[in-house]
Amino acid sequence: MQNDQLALAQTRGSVDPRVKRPLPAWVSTTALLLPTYGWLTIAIFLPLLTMLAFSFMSATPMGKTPVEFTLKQYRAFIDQPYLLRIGFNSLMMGFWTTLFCAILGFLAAVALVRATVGKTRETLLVLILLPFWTNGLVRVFSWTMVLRENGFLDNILHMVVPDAGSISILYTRYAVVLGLVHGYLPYMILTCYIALVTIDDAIIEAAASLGARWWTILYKILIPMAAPGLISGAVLIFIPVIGSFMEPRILGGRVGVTMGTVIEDQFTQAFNWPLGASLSFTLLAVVLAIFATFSGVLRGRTAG
Amino acid sequence: MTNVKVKSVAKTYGPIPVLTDISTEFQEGSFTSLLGPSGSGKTTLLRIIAGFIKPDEGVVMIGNSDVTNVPVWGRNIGMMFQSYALFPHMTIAQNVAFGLERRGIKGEAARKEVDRALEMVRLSGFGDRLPKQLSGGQQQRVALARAIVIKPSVLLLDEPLSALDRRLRQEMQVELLRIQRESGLTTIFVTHDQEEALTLSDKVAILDRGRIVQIGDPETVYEKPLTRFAAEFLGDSNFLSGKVENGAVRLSNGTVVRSDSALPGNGADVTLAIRPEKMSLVTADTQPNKLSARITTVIYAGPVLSYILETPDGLPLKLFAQNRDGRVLREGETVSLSWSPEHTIAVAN
Amino acid sequence: MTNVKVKSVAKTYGPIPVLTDISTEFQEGSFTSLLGPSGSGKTTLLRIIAGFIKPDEGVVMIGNSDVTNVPVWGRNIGMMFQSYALFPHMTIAQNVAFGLERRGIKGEAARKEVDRALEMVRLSGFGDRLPKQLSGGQQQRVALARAIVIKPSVLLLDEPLSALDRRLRQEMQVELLRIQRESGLTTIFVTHDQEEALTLSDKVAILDRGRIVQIGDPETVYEKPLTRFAAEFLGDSNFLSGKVENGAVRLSNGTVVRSDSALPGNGADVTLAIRPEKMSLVTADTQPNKLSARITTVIYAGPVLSYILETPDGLPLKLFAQNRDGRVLREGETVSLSWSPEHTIAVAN
Amino acid sequence: AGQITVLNWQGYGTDEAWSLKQFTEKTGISVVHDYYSSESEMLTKLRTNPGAYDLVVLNAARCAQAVAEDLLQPIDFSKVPNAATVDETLRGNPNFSKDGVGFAVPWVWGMTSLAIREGKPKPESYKALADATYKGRVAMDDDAIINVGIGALMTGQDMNDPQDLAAVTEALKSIKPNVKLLWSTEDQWNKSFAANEFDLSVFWSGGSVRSKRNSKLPVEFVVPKEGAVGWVDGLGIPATAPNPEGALAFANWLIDPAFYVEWATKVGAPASSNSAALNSLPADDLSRQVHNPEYLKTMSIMSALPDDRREAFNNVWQEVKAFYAE
Amino acid sequence: MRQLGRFYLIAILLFLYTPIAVMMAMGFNESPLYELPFTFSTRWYEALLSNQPLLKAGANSIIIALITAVIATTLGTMASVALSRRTFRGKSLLQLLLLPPIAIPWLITGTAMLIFFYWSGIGRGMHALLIGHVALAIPYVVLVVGTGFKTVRADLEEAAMSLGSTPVHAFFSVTLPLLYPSILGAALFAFAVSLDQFVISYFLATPGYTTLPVQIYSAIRKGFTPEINAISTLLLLGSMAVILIFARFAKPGDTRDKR
Ligand SMILES: Nc1ncnc2c1ncn2[C@@H]1O[C@H](COP(=O)(O)OP(=O)(O)OP(=O)(O)O)[C@@H](O)[C@H]1O
Ligand SMILES: Nc1ncnc2c1ncn2[C@@H]1O[C@H](COP(=O)(O)OP(=O)(O)OP(=O)(O)O)[C@@H](O)[C@H]1O
Ligand SMILES: [Mg+2]
Ligand SMILES: [Mg+2]
Repeated sequence: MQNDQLALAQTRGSVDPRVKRPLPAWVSTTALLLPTYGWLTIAIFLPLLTMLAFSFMSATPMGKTPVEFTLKQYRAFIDQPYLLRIGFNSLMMGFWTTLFCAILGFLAAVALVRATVGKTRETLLVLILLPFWTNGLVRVFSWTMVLRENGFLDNILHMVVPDAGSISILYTRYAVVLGLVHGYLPYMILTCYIALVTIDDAIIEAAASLGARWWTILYKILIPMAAPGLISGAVLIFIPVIGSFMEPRILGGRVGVTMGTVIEDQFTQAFNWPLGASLSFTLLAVVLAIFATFSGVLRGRTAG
Repeated sequence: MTNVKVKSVAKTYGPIPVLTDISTEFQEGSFTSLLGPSGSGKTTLLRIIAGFIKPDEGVVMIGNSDVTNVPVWGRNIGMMFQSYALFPHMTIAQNVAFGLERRGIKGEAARKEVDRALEMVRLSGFGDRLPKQLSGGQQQRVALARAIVIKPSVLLLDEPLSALDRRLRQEMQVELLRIQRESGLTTIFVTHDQEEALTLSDKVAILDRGRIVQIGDPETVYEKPLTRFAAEFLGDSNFLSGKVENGAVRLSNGTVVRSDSALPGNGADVTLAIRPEKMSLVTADTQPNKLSARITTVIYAGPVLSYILETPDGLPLKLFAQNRDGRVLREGETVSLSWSPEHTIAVAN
Repeated sequence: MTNVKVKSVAKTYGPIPVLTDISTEFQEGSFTSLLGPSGSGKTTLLRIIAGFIKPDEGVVMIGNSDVTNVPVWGRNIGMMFQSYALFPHMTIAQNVAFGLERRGIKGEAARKEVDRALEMVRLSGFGDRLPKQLSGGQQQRVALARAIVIKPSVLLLDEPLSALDRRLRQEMQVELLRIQRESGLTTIFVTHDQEEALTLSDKVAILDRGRIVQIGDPETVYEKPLTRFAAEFLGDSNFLSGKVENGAVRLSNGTVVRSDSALPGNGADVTLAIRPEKMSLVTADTQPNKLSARITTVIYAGPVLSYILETPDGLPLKLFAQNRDGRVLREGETVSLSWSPEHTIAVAN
Repeated sequence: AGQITVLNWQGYGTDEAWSLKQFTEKTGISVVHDYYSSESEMLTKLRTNPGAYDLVVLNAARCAQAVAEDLLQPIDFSKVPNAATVDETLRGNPNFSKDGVGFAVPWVWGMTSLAIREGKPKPESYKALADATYKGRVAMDDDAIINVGIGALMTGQDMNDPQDLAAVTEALKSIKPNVKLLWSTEDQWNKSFAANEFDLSVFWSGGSVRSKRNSKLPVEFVVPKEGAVGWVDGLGIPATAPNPEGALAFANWLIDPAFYVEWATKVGAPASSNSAALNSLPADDLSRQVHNPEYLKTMSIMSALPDDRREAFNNVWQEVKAFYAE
Repeated sequence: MRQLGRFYLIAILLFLYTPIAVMMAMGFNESPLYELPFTFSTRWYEALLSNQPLLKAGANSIIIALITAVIATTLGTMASVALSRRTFRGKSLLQLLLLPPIAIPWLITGTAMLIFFYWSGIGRGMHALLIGHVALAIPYVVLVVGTGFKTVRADLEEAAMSLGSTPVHAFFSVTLPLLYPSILGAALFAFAVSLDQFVISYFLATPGYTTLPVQIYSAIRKGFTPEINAISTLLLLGSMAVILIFARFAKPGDTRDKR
């Protein structure tokens, strides 16, 4: 806190000569960024670069098998066309999960901001985030309990309507999306909440005084102003979801085949790291492309 | 019928009463200025009329219907906020168009109205900027345009011109008045500028600590203030206290002052208010009211010179003189003041 | 030495030049008012002096040192923001104490200073509230107290009193001036209130579209404006255009007007400015300058009556008369105006 | 004395607390564990942690690869007296040795075949997986090698080297209407079976014993006429092991009849490679009934796969899964 | 409207807590296989008490998650300051670089880390675990805090500086308190990311040192018992109690005297 002492040493009525030549801005910017990106470089970027190198090899370079440079791993989508379908399904899974999270989470954030105050609000927020602290695997297994035939959901239904059939959705895509929405919803609630909580009441009142009903306020004021939150939330949900494998495997039954499980299989069973890595990097490229397009569209809209 | 009536409205924040038993009517198509010290409850009253705050007690009526429980968007009210409350994510044009769209005016028609409104507030060409790219006064004008463009039946303006320079403010006043007259909007206007209040309004209402102390047309309120507070708040005043004696007032120093106001009976205590511009420095023997005083300060204020004076027995007085020939009189000089009984108003304390 | 100098400062936002080549000096301990139309760059100039914006060109000096590259916190400057910028998470008292703490004043000493500052802005007892629980004017006063309490060597105030009623504003002006004088703060003060500017300041600077068009002591700037813009912006003016003829000016309608200003050579075009309050309605044959005009509007503005007039050949004129006896003259009457050559100022267009 | 580090699946025989206690009391050697969750991970850990492990449990099919990469050291069988009675077929498994030198002590063997809910018609052949009787009541093991193996057996091919992969693919695809889920862990299998989600499944012999005995699930292990998919796990000593002596002692303990009987009866285990150990189980023991040594002669045992074949197998299974998921 | 909002929040909470409630219930169910009908039993809690490795793994998880949350929140917030409040070249590239840690499946990142740490000599162990966990948590922090930054008015910092604050002090006294919901949320996420992280832990933990998720994940192959439910329940109730007590006694939003 060198700077603080300098400021404290400053006395009334004089300009302290010691702070006259501050560090140039780039120095402090670098100082702020260096720890994070240094850390990421060691822990993520360099390891991933290794993997990127692997993805151009014909075999995992760990054994004795001779490896050579090849691009064939990146041809997988052409050689094995069923991967395209899996990839598309994964994207759709990501899309639906993100969409549901966005709708449910945004509304929850709005409700938090507009219908609660003070301690109640903070307690509710913490209660919403807490389920996150239980193990994902345990949570997913618990969902199987709820969703399976004669599970909790059926039981509750049968309490009300004794001889209704089963409404089990376990081992369907609905179950997978449900599990994923459950697992990722808190991200969206929190990021939207953060974006919404600082909106000045006067702005909403202004809209109301101009004749806007609540739905207009929602989509003309709250959603655009909470866009940063929605976007961060979408990033934090969409990206991991299309690579997820636990929820699809456990809740999806035979339909639970996703890019995530394909990649996992390459690593755990097939021992084909190059293919697994190339699939992941392709996935990353697709994700980046989607977000680049998306943010371009967004920017275009706010500018116009 | 879009007159606005408030009946026995009261509002309390925690233990603090902000409005107490406000009852008044704002006639259809009238322009009313609301004046009052900072914190007296002006904004709160506007917000109650607009419907952002529910009064603790009392009723708000627009036209002939009780709207106390009608939500804001059902009241057809235009409000301009003291804090502007511009939509930060929309351009200026989008901000102004917002209310039009809600009224089903879109496309070319909306564009035209927006252009006209921006022209009115002298911001043509700023339509594509974002609010944060504007100066304070420019933002205020956008807020004004946004509230006016929808031509609501009731227009509530909370210090709409406070951030504007005098010239622009005068232009805006003219425009505002024109639109108000043309569309017959019932307008309630909070301002701190007494000149603005007096020149623009059909009615002036003076608020003090959550109560309306006087409401009437500008000349009446200015020339015949009912209370000491009103006399002091709207414009300046000299106050003279004394006892009634044979239809006149005898001050403590023995001077007898005549007033055209109705005075209480002999021997009663009474406070008289005299506007500083009504007093004359030039010795004119024709006036019955006279005092002698020493000039302590001359304040230069452009078109007007303010003289601060003191009578020999320590009574402070103020006098305005038109600055036609500069400082004719100097500090330290002793002068004789005179004024007419017509301008000697008896006020309540 | 804490005078403030700006030298050839320029600032552009994108393609829009906001300040162009500003050079001026604010003397140590002086009180300077900055006036200018909305959007003319006043706030930008203050922010450059404070150090929030780096000028594209030019140098800012405080005392004798170039501070262009010194960060804000190294300049010992107090600034009050047009938007108040109160810390929403702190109480009023904490807001005001913030700067004191940075200067090592804590505990009891700080409490005392805070109390005194709050008393000065008439907000004693509000210390424990949060900013959002205050009215607009109250918030503005907190911002003022926060900037003043630290007694910086340079005080920058951006429309500090715009949300206050006249009475409170006058009280604040007195307090402000007292503190400024006592502590010898170099103060730069943005205002839209000409009376405020004229009564408070040692110097008045008039800004137009990013340039300082005139700077000087209040009386000079008011009585002897250099340009038509200055004459019009600070106060009102009547403008008469004509050609110089034998040391006087002949208007297009043939009237000859005398002026004490230095006039250009025979035959040159010249614009004369006459303040409305300098003109007299009473026919006084002693004055050499005379015009006859018809009253079109009388505007009631409390202590002053404004008359809008028109000469037979269509020249619009304005005249202020002290409201001593009410509306003596009616709309439609034709009157004769007169004024002295002393008040007939030749201005640049 | 000293300490050894064992690399194994979790809960797979080597980390039973009672056993470790006995072992440490007997030899003074304490045992620490690290686990893997897939065989490729096991190899990766071996490669990237030289000097960290003393004993590793590896499948015969992986052993050859580890040996080829010099990750293991030869076993000094003289220090493993219990190895004397290890079944000949297992000891002779070519995957465990190179140039006649043994690189792993065969430990346990087991089968992957079918498990059926008691009371349901017993399948005669793997073709039953596609039988309409089990519509929506079949669970498959989510493992490429096993499934290709089963597909090969269904189509009468060599499980370790099927020539007609297209036929395998078709055979597996034909199961689709029956497939309810793909399980990947024993736990998942147990929970789903307990919830009555399926009747017929590809499953492990040892797993079925545990499910029946420990969890009282009504399950029966069936080896259809095509034979089971067999596997052997061995105990190898990494080339860089800091304490090979201790590792050998522990390996010896792991094939000791005393340990095995307790393990098999208390917990449920696959078949010990040590015939002596297997024979000391009570005759009515479930594990003993399931793991009939006769199978050792009839079943095909998974062996090391060349990379291209493994990749091909894997592609088959991915394609089949994608087909299931449609 | 307000009622509707509250009702909706309750519905969301019900949804979020459904599996949690099931998890808790199963911890008290006799059957290890989550079989119904429900038979009340405390056997899993009894078993848990004597399961030292599991308890130890639980403790390890919490310790690592806490350290991760602190480090990741600090670093991430710092980076967020630069990314939100400064302009410099390459900013969008740096922002894009936050995505790979989220986008690449953890399995791959974990494998890559294992190999790279081996090659570079970092090795395995708690330090490696921390390096990995923090790296995975940082992008979450930067994104969440970055969202917060977009909503804090910049003129407040200017006001603080005009009163003599250095940028550092202005950040701590003005921006930080206003960012506090974002930073708290980010820390909670970082904590959750670490607490739930098994893949990477799996690769980087050394023998004898494991975390709870690793225990769960490696146990699942053979079968995990409701002891897991028991310890998860205890963990959740414990943290809930701590947080709720904290929320009750710490005056929220009050930033009086932070020095
Ligand atoms: N961020 C910005 N981007 C673009 N233009 C800006 C920006 N900020 C200010 N301006 C423009 O710069 C000009 C000067 O602004 P400034 O705020 O200095 O005016 P001002 O004299 O303070 O006006 P006011 O009296 O209305 O507060 C205005 O025309 C404004 O629109
Ligand atoms: N949310 C609140 N909580 C507590 N007190 C409040 C709140 N809002 C306003 N007040 C108080 O109510 C009183 C009236 O406020 P209001 O905003 O109506 O004043 P105003 O007349 O508009 O003043 P100004 O001219 O300063 O804008 C003030 O004393 C203010 O402190
Ligand atoms: Mg107000
Ligand atoms: Mg400004």
